[in-house]
Amino acid sequence: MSLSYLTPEFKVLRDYDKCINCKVCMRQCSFEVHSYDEDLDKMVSNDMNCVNCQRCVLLCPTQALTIIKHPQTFKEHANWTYDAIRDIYRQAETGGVLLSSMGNDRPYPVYWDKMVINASQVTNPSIDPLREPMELRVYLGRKPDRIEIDENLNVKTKMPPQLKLETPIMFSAMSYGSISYNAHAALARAAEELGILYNTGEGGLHKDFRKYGKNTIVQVASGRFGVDREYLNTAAAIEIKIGQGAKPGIGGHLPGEKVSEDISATRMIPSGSDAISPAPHHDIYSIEDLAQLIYSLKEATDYQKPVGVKIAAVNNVAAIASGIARAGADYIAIDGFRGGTGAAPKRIRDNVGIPIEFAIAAVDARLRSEGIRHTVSLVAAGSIRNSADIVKAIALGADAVYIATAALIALGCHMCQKCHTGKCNWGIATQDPNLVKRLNPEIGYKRLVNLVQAWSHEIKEMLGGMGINDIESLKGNRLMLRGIGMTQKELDILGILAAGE
Amino acid sequence: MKTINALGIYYRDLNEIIKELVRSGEDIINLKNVNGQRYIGDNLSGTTKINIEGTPGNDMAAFMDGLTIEVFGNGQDAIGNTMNDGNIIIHGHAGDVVGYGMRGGSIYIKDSVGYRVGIHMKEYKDKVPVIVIGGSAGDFFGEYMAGGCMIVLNLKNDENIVGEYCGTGMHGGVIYLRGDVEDYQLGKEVIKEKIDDKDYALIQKYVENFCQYFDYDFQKIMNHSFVKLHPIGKRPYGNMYA
Amino acid sequence: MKKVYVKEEVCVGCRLCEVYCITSHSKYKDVLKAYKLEPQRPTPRIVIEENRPVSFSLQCRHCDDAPCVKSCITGAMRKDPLTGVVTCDTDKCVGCWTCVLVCEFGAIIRDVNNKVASKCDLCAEAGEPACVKNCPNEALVYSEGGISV
Amino acid sequence: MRIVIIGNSVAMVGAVEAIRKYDTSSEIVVISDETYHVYSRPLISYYLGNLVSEEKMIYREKDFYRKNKVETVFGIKAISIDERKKEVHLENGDSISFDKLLIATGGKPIIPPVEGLNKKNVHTFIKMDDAKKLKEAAKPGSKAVIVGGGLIGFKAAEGLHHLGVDVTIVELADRILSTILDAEGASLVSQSLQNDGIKIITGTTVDKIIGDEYVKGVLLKNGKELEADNLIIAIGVVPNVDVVRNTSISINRGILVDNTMKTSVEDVYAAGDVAEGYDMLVESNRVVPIWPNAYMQGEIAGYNMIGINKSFKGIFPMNSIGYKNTNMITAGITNPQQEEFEIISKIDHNRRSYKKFVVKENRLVGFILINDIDRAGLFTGFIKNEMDITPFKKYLLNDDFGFIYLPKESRKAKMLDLEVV
Amino acid sequence: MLKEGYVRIPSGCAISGIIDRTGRLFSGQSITDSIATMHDRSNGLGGGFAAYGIYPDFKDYFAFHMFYDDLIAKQETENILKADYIVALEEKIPTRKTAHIKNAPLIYRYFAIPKPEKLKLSELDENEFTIKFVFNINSNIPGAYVFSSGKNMGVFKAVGYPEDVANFYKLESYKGYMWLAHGRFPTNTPGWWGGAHPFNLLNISVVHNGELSSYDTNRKYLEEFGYICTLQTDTEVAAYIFDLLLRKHGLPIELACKVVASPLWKQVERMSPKEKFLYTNLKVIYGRALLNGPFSMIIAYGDGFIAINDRIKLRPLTAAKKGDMIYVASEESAIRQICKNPESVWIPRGGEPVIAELIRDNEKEMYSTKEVTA
Repeated sequence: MSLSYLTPEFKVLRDYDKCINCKVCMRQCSFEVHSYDEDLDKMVSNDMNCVNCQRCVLLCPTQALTIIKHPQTFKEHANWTYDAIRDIYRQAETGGVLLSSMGNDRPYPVYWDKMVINASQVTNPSIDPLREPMELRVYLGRKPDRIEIDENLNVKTKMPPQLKLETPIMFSAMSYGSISYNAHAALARAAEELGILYNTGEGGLHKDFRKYGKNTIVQVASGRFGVDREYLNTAAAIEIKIGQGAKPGIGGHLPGEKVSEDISATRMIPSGSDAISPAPHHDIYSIEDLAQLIYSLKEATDYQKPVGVKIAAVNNVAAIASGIARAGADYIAIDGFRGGTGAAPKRIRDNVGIPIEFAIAAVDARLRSEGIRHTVSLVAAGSIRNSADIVKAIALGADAVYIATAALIALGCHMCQKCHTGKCNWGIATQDPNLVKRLNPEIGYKRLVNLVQAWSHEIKEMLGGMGINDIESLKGNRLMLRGIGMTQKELDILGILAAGE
Repeated sequence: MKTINALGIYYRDLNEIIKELVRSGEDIINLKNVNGQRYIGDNLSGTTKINIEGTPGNDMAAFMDGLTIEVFGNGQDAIGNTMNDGNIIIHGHAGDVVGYGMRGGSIYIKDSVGYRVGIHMKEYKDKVPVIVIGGSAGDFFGEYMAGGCMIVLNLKNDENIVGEYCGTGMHGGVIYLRGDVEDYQLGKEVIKEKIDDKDYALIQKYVENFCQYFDYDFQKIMNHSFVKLHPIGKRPYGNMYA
Repeated sequence: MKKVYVKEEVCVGCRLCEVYCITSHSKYKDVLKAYKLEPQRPTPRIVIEENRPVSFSLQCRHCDDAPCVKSCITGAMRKDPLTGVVTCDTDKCVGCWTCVLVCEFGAIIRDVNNKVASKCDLCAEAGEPACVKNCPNEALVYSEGGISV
Repeated sequence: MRIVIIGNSVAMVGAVEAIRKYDTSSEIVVISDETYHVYSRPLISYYLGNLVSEEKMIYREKDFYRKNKVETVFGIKAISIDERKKEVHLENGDSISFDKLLIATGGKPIIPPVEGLNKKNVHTFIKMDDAKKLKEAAKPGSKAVIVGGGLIGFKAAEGLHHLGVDVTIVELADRILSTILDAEGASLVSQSLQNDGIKIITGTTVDKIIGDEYVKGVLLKNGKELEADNLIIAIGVVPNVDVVRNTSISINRGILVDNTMKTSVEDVYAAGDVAEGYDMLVESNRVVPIWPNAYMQGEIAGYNMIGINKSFKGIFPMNSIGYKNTNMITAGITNPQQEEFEIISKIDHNRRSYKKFVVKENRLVGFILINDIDRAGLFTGFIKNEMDITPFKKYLLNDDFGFIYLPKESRKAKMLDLEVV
Repeated sequence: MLKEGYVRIPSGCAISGIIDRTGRLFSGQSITDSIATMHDRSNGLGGGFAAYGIYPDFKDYFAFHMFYDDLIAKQETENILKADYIVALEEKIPTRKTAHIKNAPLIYRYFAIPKPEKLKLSELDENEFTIKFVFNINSNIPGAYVFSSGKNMGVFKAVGYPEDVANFYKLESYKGYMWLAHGRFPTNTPGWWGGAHPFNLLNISVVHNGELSSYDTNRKYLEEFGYICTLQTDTEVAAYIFDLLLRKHGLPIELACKVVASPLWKQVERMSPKEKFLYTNLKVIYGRALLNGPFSMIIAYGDGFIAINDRIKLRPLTAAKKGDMIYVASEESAIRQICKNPESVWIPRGGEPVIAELIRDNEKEMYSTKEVTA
């Protein structure tokens, strides 16, 4: 084998004064960075393999380890950066499409951080959520134009199915396959505890999790993995997955080696076989085909369950969303280009799609201008990082948000962006039973519950500050936002005023 | 047995009637004058036989899990979409995307089919989906096929038994063609082979059904050479990524 | 009585339990010092079994009817009538390994250096077993009456 | 109620501790011809070899009798029992009446009919006094011949070796430790002894003891003559049933007991080396003269004497013994000759380790572990619990064998104290 | 709300077309019944028809169909029209009140021919002259829109389901030899009638199902040839491309089809040297006229129509024949609705056109070779 031009990205610093040769680091590193050298009677590291997931750092009982960015440097070049050169070396060596994971890590502007939130002062009172009522419950689904009642005040309106959320946060689609059984177990249980929903992703619903059906959104994606009667009948809602923010226009591909017996049973495909979900559904090549599938699913579930559609935020998102609303979807989930993924071609992840902030604002505006905003719910996704992002998303027009990356971080993800290797040292994005068990669902679900509860409380605080005591009053309430450091065009798209205006 | 004149009945109303009957265990439902009504048999299970006269609309038998549907006419697009079990017999041709994501059951089509038939068919354990086509098939036949069995008989001797890109991305299952196919018509993930006795027995089993449904001479069909297409591996794109 | 139970489903095989067991039974009660300063590092008092992907640590069950206590030829092995904790008086123990012979859990470890039986004492001095306290994944629990699965 | 116990060893302790768990009022009287505080018989070889001091020989703390309210009648031998009158007669003419009686008189050495037994420095080796006497007589550099290469002889050899005595073991069988080891195992162990200069002569025994007042040597049956300053008779023990002779208490080799340790006579129990209890492996009564057995039988007897119904599941032979760094643990049937037994074994000469498992009808019935003895109790457990070992049989020889190889359900049931449904 | 022309609005659809190759006229009821069968392929935000042979009395006149938002727009348009054209007849297009058709603009038609002197002055032929007129009105007169400009034909369209649109325009009272219909599923609601299909320019009318991913490439290519794409719709560029290829560049229909649905390079490689040369250069020259993305469309050009799919057939299309009648539609049911027992029904392959023309002498049948007996 010829010389590889790649150099390590990270460097493991081991304080030998502290290292006790306990080998915990060695046992915990699936990337095989650490090993014990018998001759030296020392632990040694192979920096080349290190992905900086920090598993070893945190488990080392003597804090003997530090991982730093490798100081090795190329000649500084503003254009031919280290990353640019490295990618070329990798591709020249392998001839492969560069694969990466989790969200777009390029330094695009984060518009959440250019928006600030309003608070009441004097002219109307702030509300103290600790003492005063504060409602976060939302219902997702198509809202009829009006209520019809008879003379005895019986409701005559036939209500379309609604999804009840105790707080406007759901766990976004992550398939069993892309994440582990234990990760799913934690998400499902947390969703139940929180009175919200989690989403199976496109990899089917494990039989163990059928009991969480009322907190489950099942996905129907192009691969149709695990989609059968029971799957559709178990769920609280069905989501047609068209696209994903991290890789709009690109399909998914679970390599055969990850298709274990259990995944095989869940997806209902032979084990060891690639699970390919192409970008398009082959029965949807046009908007009326989407309508056809939406109604096929509604027929399948006797019009009892909301059918949502998830799309990636792309150039035409407003028009597409309008079409989806008119195609009969009960909710539309829009996934911005910073959304996570278990594996995506790096160039797609980094270059395709638009930010969720613009997408949600544009879609909300378009649907309102068409007078159909109430006929569909909007779920914003794609890198919601904290409760303030949620408040801003809802003020821009979302009904609720999906979180996935944040949920995984709560579960221990350290954003090493190596999900695609299947070697997740935190037991999240892996099917290796040695690694999966590192995520204890008992701990995991509590952490998720903590996170969502903490965020919910913060949302209440922010709502209270605005003088609002029901999340409904925040929806599309863009006056509660002001922009900082944006162009007029950006402000216009977001439909908000500049700070000070 | 129940007979319904579907003339002018909107699909939703028609399906409500059908669902009711199927769920109450009706053995045979005859649908007359069907034209374009969608989703017949959608997500239904049971042993009911539905006979359709006319042209049923798209997504017939989607998510179906049991039942037998016999169409005395042509079918449209997306028949047997994500179907789990059951049997479909079409006395005519069918459109595009037949048997998409189909996991079990069987579809017999007397004449030809359109594009993208058998895309993403998959098998799991005892569930092995089967599509038998009397005529020929369009492009992208068996694309991403992950399991199951498809047989194209080309009884009208069309120039091409299948279109181009046959078996692209195929990683499971088997396709049998009565006649031969040029290499350029095949996706790079499939290999063509002669059939062996085991294959022959399998073909025979399904062709027997075909002949019974459509009244063809079994021997005449079988007195012809077949080729077999199967995937090179279970991992068609294993080496694509760095 | 409260015992240490392991949820093997979430044991990550890191062996930190062993590290902390050693530490807890060291002179200094400090990981670094236990490993770096003590001339003879204490023998861990737990057994770790590993056959990937399954792993777990196993601590003395402090059996009600402890056969090790009954079988001990020197009387070194005692079960505290109040706490139920089974301990080995290493002053008395002669390393005959009869306890090893009779312990159905294989939970008694031979401290070969000192030729005495080494076994979990639930870190009686510390209040909570060090292995449980330091298990990074809560795979070890210290509880009364078993755990549900 | 008065409970009388004849014998002051481990079966007595088992009985007393069982009784006192539930009954603090009954009177307990312990009769022993020895005068020692209860001590550990197996430790006499350690004492002999100066590995353990006399104080450390005590098996229970000094206040054991007081704390357990036990009246001791020590240094006086019980010579007979009147089971009808419920009395024990002592050699000093006294009688002690009882409501319940436990006979725990242990074993006594087998003395072969050899010429010259009356010479000085002919020893047995089962009691403290034996050890003291031998220790006194065995000078460094002197020679000792041990007749019998069984457990007693083996441990005596070790003790003597530690004292700097030139030791020769004479064993009638073709190998030492023939009751617990097979040929492979014995050869491995013999090697350790021989490496230390201990001589082993097999296939013969002592024909005649040579010497005048003191032993000078022995003449072996094979005609060979050995010099000896001390001769240790270590052929084995038999139940010490002297006290029940001339009673209606049934005896076979030992005192016959049921699974509550009751003899054929109401209110009379027996436990320990004197008792012939149920052996679950051979499925019949048998004397199993081992320490843990004695405690547990004593305990069962104790419970039953105070009316707590507990029964003894049975026992099987098991031993953990060692010579310096050679350790061996054996249990059950270790060297069967019949074909119905399946043998799974592995010998590793580099590590000087040997593992042998004896399986019958998918049940483990015995094993030998030499030097690789960690976690031997797992196997003892399999025997005791009559576990079906089929699922993990092929892993038995693995170095890391453990619960990990058991089916998850049975493993968890065992480890988590739960009934797994 | 931005309407077509200011924002690109992709849409999905249902299409249907009928021709009686003998030229016999038949009422608009058939096409209405056909398209209505595919009600669920549209969403009520656009329906339309193109009818050929409906104005025999004015067959030499351009029949301009106009939407006006108000009378000012009408006045301004008529000023320009009457300055350049001799108007033989002007009238309100007859409509009837229909529940589901709302917010109708002013709808007028004019039968007109260019004034000879104006034509001469322009140095254009009457078609070019008329195209210029249409572009001028559509680009420059706010609130006015020419939605039909052919001879002896007319487009009728509105915001609504196609069956309602037919009812609104009383199509049952028209008789034509060729009819196209369209049910639209736009991804928003423009509320503007001009955005509905068919799109028409002179005698070319296009109904289309699908979305062209190549839209902007096609559009910029057309702009080089003087076309002004005012609508930002796929149908518009499709119509112009056919106008360019058929009328301006005089390509045979079959070759024009091979431009918009060109053979793949892999297929070209297998051709004979002569064909290979032709198709290579066709692709080289007209690469930017390839209509890429899913479509099935019907292009009517006066003497007949072409029904064609994209080359990898991402949209549905079924054809049928009975006697001299040729039918095409997105779904077979749409044909069966009006022709219960066709002689043959077939599903054309991707890029394989169904060409149906009025019968002329010595002409062979040109529709697809792929037939399946029904």
